Amino acid sequence: MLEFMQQLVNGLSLGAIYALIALGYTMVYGIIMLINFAHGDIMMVGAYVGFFSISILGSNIVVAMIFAMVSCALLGVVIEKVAYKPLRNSTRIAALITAIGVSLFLEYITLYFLTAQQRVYPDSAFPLHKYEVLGLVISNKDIFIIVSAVILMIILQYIIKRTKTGKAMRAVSLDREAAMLMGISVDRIVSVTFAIGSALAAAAGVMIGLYYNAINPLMGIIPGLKAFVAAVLGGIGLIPGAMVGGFLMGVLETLVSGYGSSMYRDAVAFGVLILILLIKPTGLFGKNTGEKV
Amino acid sequence: MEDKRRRWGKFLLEVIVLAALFTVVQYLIATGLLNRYYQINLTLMGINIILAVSLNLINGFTGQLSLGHAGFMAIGAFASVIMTTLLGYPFMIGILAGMLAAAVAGFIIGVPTLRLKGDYLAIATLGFGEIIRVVLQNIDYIGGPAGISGISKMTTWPVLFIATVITIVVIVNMINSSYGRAIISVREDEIAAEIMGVNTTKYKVLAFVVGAGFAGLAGALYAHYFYIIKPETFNFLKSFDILVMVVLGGLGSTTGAVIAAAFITALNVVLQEYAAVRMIIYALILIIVMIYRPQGLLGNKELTRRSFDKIWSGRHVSSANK
Amino acid sequence: GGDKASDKASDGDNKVGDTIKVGINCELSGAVASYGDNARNGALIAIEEINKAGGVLGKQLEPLVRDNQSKTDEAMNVSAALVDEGMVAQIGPLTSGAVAGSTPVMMENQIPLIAPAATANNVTVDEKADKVRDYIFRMCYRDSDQGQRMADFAIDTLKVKNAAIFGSTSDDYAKGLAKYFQEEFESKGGTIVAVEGFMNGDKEFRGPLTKIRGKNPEFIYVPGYYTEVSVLIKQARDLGLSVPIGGGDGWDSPDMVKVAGAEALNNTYFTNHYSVEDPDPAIQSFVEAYQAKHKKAPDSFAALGYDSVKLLADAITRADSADPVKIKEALEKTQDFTGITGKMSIDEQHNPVKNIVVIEYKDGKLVSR
Amino acid sequence: MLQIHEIDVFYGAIHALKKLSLEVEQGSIVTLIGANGAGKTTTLKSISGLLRPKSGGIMFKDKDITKVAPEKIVGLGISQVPEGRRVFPSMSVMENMEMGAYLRKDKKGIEADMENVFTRFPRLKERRKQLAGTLSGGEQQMLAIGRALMARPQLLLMDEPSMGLAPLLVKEIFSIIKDINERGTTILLVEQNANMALSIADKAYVIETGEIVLKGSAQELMNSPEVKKAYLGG
Amino acid sequence: MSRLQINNLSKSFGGLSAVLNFDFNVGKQELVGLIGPNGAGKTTVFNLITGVYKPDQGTICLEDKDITGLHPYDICKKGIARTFQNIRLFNDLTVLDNVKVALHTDVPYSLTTAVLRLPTFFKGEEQISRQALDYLKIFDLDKKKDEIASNLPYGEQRRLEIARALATRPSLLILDEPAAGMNPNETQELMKLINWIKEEFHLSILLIEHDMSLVMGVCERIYVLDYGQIIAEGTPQEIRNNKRVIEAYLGEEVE
Ligand SMILES: Nc1ncnc2c1ncn2[C@@H]1O[C@H](COP(=O)(O)OP(=O)(O)OP(=O)(O)O)[C@@H](O)[C@H]1O
Ligand SMILES: Nc1ncnc2c1ncn2[C@@H]1O[C@H](COP(=O)(O)OP(=O)(O)OP(=O)(O)O)[C@@H](O)[C@H]1O
Ligand SMILES: [Mg+2]
Ligand SMILES: [Mg+2]
Repeated sequence: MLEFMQQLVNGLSLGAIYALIALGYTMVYGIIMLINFAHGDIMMVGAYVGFFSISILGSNIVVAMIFAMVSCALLGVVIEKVAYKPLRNSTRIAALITAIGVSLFLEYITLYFLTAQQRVYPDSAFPLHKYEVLGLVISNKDIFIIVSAVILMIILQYIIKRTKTGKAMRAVSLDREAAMLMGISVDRIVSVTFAIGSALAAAAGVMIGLYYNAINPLMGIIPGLKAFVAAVLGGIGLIPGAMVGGFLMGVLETLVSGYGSSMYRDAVAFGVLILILLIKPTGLFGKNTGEKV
Repeated sequence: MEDKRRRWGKFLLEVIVLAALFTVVQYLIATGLLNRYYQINLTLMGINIILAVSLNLINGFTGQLSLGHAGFMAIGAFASVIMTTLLGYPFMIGILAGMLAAAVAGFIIGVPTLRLKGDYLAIATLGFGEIIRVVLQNIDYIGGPAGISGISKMTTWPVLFIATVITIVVIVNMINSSYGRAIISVREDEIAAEIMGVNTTKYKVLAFVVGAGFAGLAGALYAHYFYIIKPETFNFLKSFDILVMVVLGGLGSTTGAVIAAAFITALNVVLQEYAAVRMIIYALILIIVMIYRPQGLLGNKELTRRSFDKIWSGRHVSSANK
Repeated sequence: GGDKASDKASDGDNKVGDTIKVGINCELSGAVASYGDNARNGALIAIEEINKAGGVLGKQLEPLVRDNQSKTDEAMNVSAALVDEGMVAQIGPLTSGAVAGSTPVMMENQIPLIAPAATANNVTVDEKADKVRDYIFRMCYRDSDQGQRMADFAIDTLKVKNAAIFGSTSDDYAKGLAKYFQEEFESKGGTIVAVEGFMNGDKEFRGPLTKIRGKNPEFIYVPGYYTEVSVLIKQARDLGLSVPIGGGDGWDSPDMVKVAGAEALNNTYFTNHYSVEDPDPAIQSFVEAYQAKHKKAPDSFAALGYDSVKLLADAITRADSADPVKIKEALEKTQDFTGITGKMSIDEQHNPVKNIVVIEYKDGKLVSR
Repeated sequence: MLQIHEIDVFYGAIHALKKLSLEVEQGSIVTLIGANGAGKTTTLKSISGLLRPKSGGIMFKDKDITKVAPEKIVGLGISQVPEGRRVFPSMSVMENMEMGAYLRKDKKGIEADMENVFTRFPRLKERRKQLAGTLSGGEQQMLAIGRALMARPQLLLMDEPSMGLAPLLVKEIFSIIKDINERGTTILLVEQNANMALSIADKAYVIETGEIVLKGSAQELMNSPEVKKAYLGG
Repeated sequence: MSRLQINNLSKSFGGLSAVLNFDFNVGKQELVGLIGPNGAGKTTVFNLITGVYKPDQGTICLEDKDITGLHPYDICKKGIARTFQNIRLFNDLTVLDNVKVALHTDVPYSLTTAVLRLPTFFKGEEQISRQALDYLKIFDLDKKKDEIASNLPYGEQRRLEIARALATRPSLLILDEPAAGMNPNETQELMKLINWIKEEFHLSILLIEHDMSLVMGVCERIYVLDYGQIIAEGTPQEIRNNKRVIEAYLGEEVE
C-alpha cells in the first residue's frame, strides 16, 4: 500500500510535467488546429534561457522563469509569423510538416551553437527539501510542479472560457472568416495564442531544468511527443483534458514500470491510451458531437 | 479498337523505358562506374520510394493520417530476417513473409483504429508504431535492442528494381480503378461515400493493409542490404521521415511521392559533407518548400506523359516566339 | 572535401598524397549525438597535437568528419562516402550497432576501423562463423570485461550477497554489461533480486526505483550513460535507497557530480580506464587541452576518441606506410601502447588488453579502488 | 453612404467582378439580385475586406476602405450576415451573440440588444445554451442575423438570409429586415428570392457574371420584363 | 404495398426529441413532400432513413424488408439514395468521377483484375464511364465532366448531387431542399426534371423543401412535421388550407 502510494506520488509529479507541456500544446492546437511539433523544442529553448540567466546573469529562479517565458513568447510569435502564417490557408498536414521543420531547426541550431552536451542547472537555484509523510517521500519540487500545473490550468481555462480574448480565440478556431466579420483581428489572436502557448512551454522547460537538473538540445522530443499524446487523449483543444491526460500518462507510466515491467512501459502506456480512444474516440473530455448532416 | 491500340502502345513504351533504365544502371554497377556509395544511396532511394508510395496510399488517397508506417517496416524487416538469417529459407520466402506479416499487422491494427478520425487516428497509429518497436526490443530471440546483425546482403539492383516497380504498378492500378475511386471518396467525404454505397471501413482497412504490406516489403529489402537491423531504427522519427516525403511530393500523388523520396535521398547525399549544419539546412529546406508549395511539389496531380508534353510544347512555343 | 574527383580517379591504389586522410564517422545528430560529439572532440584534439608535432611520416593528418545521424544505415553510407574520398582508416562510430552497420564497407574495402566505444563482444568477432573481423578494432573494453569486474568487486570487496540491476535497455552496451554482471554475480553465488530497465533519454526513474526499494537489495548495478544515471542516482537517494550503486565507464563525466550532487554519489562505484584526476602528465595535458577548447572536462568518449587517433598514428608510424592493409597489420601487432586510457596491447580478437580500475566517488572526488 | 467604384476582383485566374460599381444611400435598403455564381457574395466579401479588389475603390462614409483590414471595417460600422450562416458551431447561442458584439464596450447596451434579438427570435432564447452547430438550418440563420445585429451596424450586409427558411420565417425575416431598416440601419441585401427582395427594397441592382447589367428603383425593376422573365419566374 | 414504411420512429438528442412517434409511408412511384418549420426534424428523419443516425425506437421498412439500423452503405444497396441539405460532393474529384463512385455498388471486375489490368478491367471501366456519362447527360452536365466538382456553380453542384444519387440506382430517392439557393427560374427547371426522372426511372421520391411553389407543384402527398411530430398529411390542396399548418408553417394561405 505504501509502495503504491509512493508510486502514485511519483506518477503525479511526472504527470504534472507532461500536463504542463500539454497545456501550451493543446492551446495552440485547439485554436489554430496546428499540431505544433516544435512545442517541445520551444520548451527546450526555454530551459536554456532559464539556464543561462541563472548561471550567467546570476538571476534567481523567478526572474529566470519570467525571462524564459518572455523570450519564448517572442520566439513563438516570430516562428508563427515566419513559418506558420503563410500556411494558414493550406492543409493542416502541410503545416504539420513545417512544424517538423521548425522542430528540427530549433534542435539543431541549438546543437550547433551549444553542442550536444548537456548543461546542468545549478542545484542552488532551487534547493531540494524532502519531506517524509507517513513513510511517503515527497519533495518541495514535486509539490511546486504539481501545484503550478493545476494553477496554470485554472488560469488558462478561465482565459479561454470567460475572457473576451479567450472567446475570440475559440471563434477563430471555429471559423476564421466569420471571426473576421465579428471584428476580431485574427493575426493578433493567433499571436497571443502562440505567445501564451510558448510562454507555458518555457515555464515547463525551466521547471524540468530545476527538477531534473540536466538539459540538452534534444530534450524536447520525447516530452513533446508525450504531451501531444496527453493533449489528444484528453480531447483536442480542451484545457482540462490536457491536464488530466498529462497526469494520466504520468501515473500510467509510473505504475507500469512499478508493477509491470519497466521495459514495456511505453508499450503498455500507449496500449492503454489506444484502448481509451477506442472507447471514447474523441478523447476523455471530447464531446462526441458528431457531424450534423 | 483504337483505344486498345493506344493502350498497348503506352504499355510497350513504359516497358521499354523501364527496361532501358534497368539495363543502364545494371551496366554501371557491373562495370564499377557506380561505386558502393552511390549504390547504397540508390538502394535507399528505392526503399524510400516504396515507403512513400505505400504511405501515400493511406495518407494521401484514403485521407487517413497514419504515423506508424515505420512499425510495419520493422515487422517486415524482422519477419524476413527471421526467415532467411535465423531459419535459413531463401530470400524470396523472406520477402513474402515480411510482406505478409506486415499486412497481417496492418489488418489487426487497422480494424479497431480506423474507426478513429483525424488526429485521434494519428495518435493511435503512432502508438501502435511505438508498441511494435518496444515489443521487438523485448524479444530476445531477435536480439533485443541490439537487433540482428550479420544479415547477408541479398537486395541486389534487380531485386530492388522489380520490387519498386511492382509497388508502384500495384498501387497505381489499384487507385485507377473503381476500388481506388471508392478509396478516394472516403478521403473526400466519408458520410457522402457511405450514402453512395461505399463501405468506408472496408476500404480504409484495405488501403491500410496494402500500404502496410508494401512497408513490410521495404523493411525486408532494407534488412537485406544494411547488414544489421535494430528496433530503434524504426522509431516514430522514421515514420515522420516517410510522412515528410509523402507530403513534400503532394498528398495523393504517386509520382509526387516518387520524386520526393528520390529528392530527399539525394538531398541527404549532397548534405552529407556538411556534417555540422546538415540538419539545419534540411530543416530550412522543409520549411521553405512547404511555405512555397504547401500542396507539395505536385499537389494531388500526377506527372504524366501528357503533362510532359504540355511543358514541352509550352517551351516550344515560347522559344518560337523569340 | 574539395577535389573529390581526383580522389575517385585514384580509387584502389592507396595513393599517398600530401595528407593522410582519417575518416571520422560519428553520431553528431540524432539520439546519441552527445557521444559522437565528445569522441569527435577528443579525436580532433589528438589530430591537432600530432599535426603540430609534425604529423605522421612527415605528413599532416586530415580529418574528414561526417555525421551518421545515430543510424546504422547512415553509418554504412558515411563509410562508403569516406572510402570514396580516400580515407586510410576510420575512427568511429561510437555505438556497437552503428559499427556493425559500417563494418561490411570497411571489410570490403580493406580499410581499418577503430571503434572508440563499441563494446558489444561481437563487434570485432563474427561469433557465428567464429572469425575475427580483420579490419575492425576497438579502444574500449568488451561488455564482459566490465560486467564481470564489477560483479567481482561487489562480491569480493563490498561483500554483498544480493543485487538489483537497473540498466538502460535501449542500447546494447548497457544490456551487455547487465548480462555479464548477472552471469558472474550468480556464478559466484549471489542472487539477483530484480531486473529493471530504462530508456536513454528518460528522466524519470522513481517507478522502478520504488519497486526495487521494496526488494531490499544490498547493491544496485546501473549500467548506462551518465546522462541518465546521474538523474537516476539522485532519485534513488531521494527515495531513501542508500545501498552501494555500481556502473561502467559510461558513468565517466564531470556532469555526474553536477547533476547528482556529491552526497548522492557517495558509496557509488564504476569501472573505468583512467581517472581525469590522475596526475599522469599525459592525462593532465589532454584534460587541459580539452578544457581550454570545450570549456568542460572530457568524458570517456572524448578520451577514447583521443586514444583511437593516437593508436592509429602509432600504427602508421610503425607500419611506415599509410597503406590501409599495412596499418591494419601494424594495429594487430600493437604491444604496450600507452594511451591516456591506459597501457594496452591488442589481442588476437582485436580487443585492447588493459587494466580495469574501479573508481569510487567520495564527496565528489574520484578515488581509485 | 457606401460607394463601390469600378472594382475588379479575381480568384486566381477567375475574373469574378468586372469593373463593378454600386452605391448605397444612407437609410435605404438596396438589393443585389442575380443568378448563382453571378458574383453577389464576392461583392459583399469585397466590401467587408475579406477579398481585395485588384483595382477600383470602395468608400464608406467618405472614407476609403479598399485596403482596410476586415476587423477594422467592422469597427467602422459594417456588419455582415454571411452566406451559409457561418455560426460558430461549438459555441453556445449566447456566446455567438457575444462575439457579434466583440468590438463593443458598453455592457448595458449589449445586454439590451441581446434582449431585443431574443424578443425577435424567441426560438433562439429557448436554445440560448445549445451549441450553435446542432441548431437546424433555420435556427442558425436566425442566429447569424442576431449575431450581426449585436454589432449595432450602420450598414448591414446580408447574403441570402432567406435561404433554407420556412415560408413563415422568410416573411418574418423580411419584415425584420424592414424593421431594422426603419430603425436606422442601412441595408445591402443579396437575394435569390427576388420577389421578396424587390418588394421591400428602395433600389436594386441586377448582376450577371460579375457585371451590373441593370439598376433602378425596386419598383422599376419589378416591372421590367427582363427581370420578370429571368428572376421572378414570370 | 408501399415502398417505404416507417412505424413509430423516435430519435432524441440529449433531452430534445427531434423526431417522435413518427409514422409515415411512401408508395411506389409516389412523390411525397415533407415540410415543416426549421428545426422540426425533417433532416433528422432523412438521416434516420439513410442510416446516418440510429433510431431510438421504431422500424423502417423498404419494400417490406426491415432496414432499421443498417449501415448507410447497406441501405444504399437496398435502394435508397439521397442528397444533402448542405451539398456534399467529392470536391476534389471530377464531375465524372463523382458519378463513377456511385456506380461502385456494382463493379464489373475484381480488385485483382484491376491490379493486373486484365481485359475485363478495361471493358468494365468503359461500361462504367458510359453509364456515368448517361447520368450526366440527363442533368446537362456531360460537357463539364472533366471539371473539378468544387469549381461548379452552385446550381450545377445541386444537379450533380442528384445525378450522383441516381447513379446508385435507387428505388427511393430522397432530396433535402433541392431548390435551396436557386432562383425561381431554376426552380421551375428543377421541377420538370424531378417529374421526368420519377417517370423515367420508376422512382419513389421523397423531398424536403421550403419553396412552396416547388412543393405544391410536384408533390402528390405532403406530410407536415412540427416539433418532431406529424401535424398534418394530405394532398397539396388539403395542406394549403390546413389551419394548423398555416399557423405553424405557412403563415398565410399560399396563392
Ligand atoms: N473561392 C473561390 N475560388 C474560385 N472561384 C470562386 C470562389 N468563390 C467564388 N468563385 C467564383 O466566382 C464567381 C462568383 O461567385 P459568387 O460566390 O460571388 O456568386 P454568387 O452570386 O454569390 O452566387 P450564389 O447565388 O451561388 O451564392 C463564380 O463563378 C464562382 O464560381
Ligand atoms: N446531431 C445533433 N445533435 C443535437 N441536436 C441535433 C442534432 N441534429 C439535429 N438536432 C436538433 O434536432 C432538431 C431537428 O433538426 P433537423 O435538422 O432535423 O431540422 P430540419 O427540420 O431539417 O430543419 P431545417 O428545415 O431548418 O433544415 C433541431 O432542433 C436540431 O437542433
Ligand atoms: Mg453567394
Ligand atoms: Mg434540414
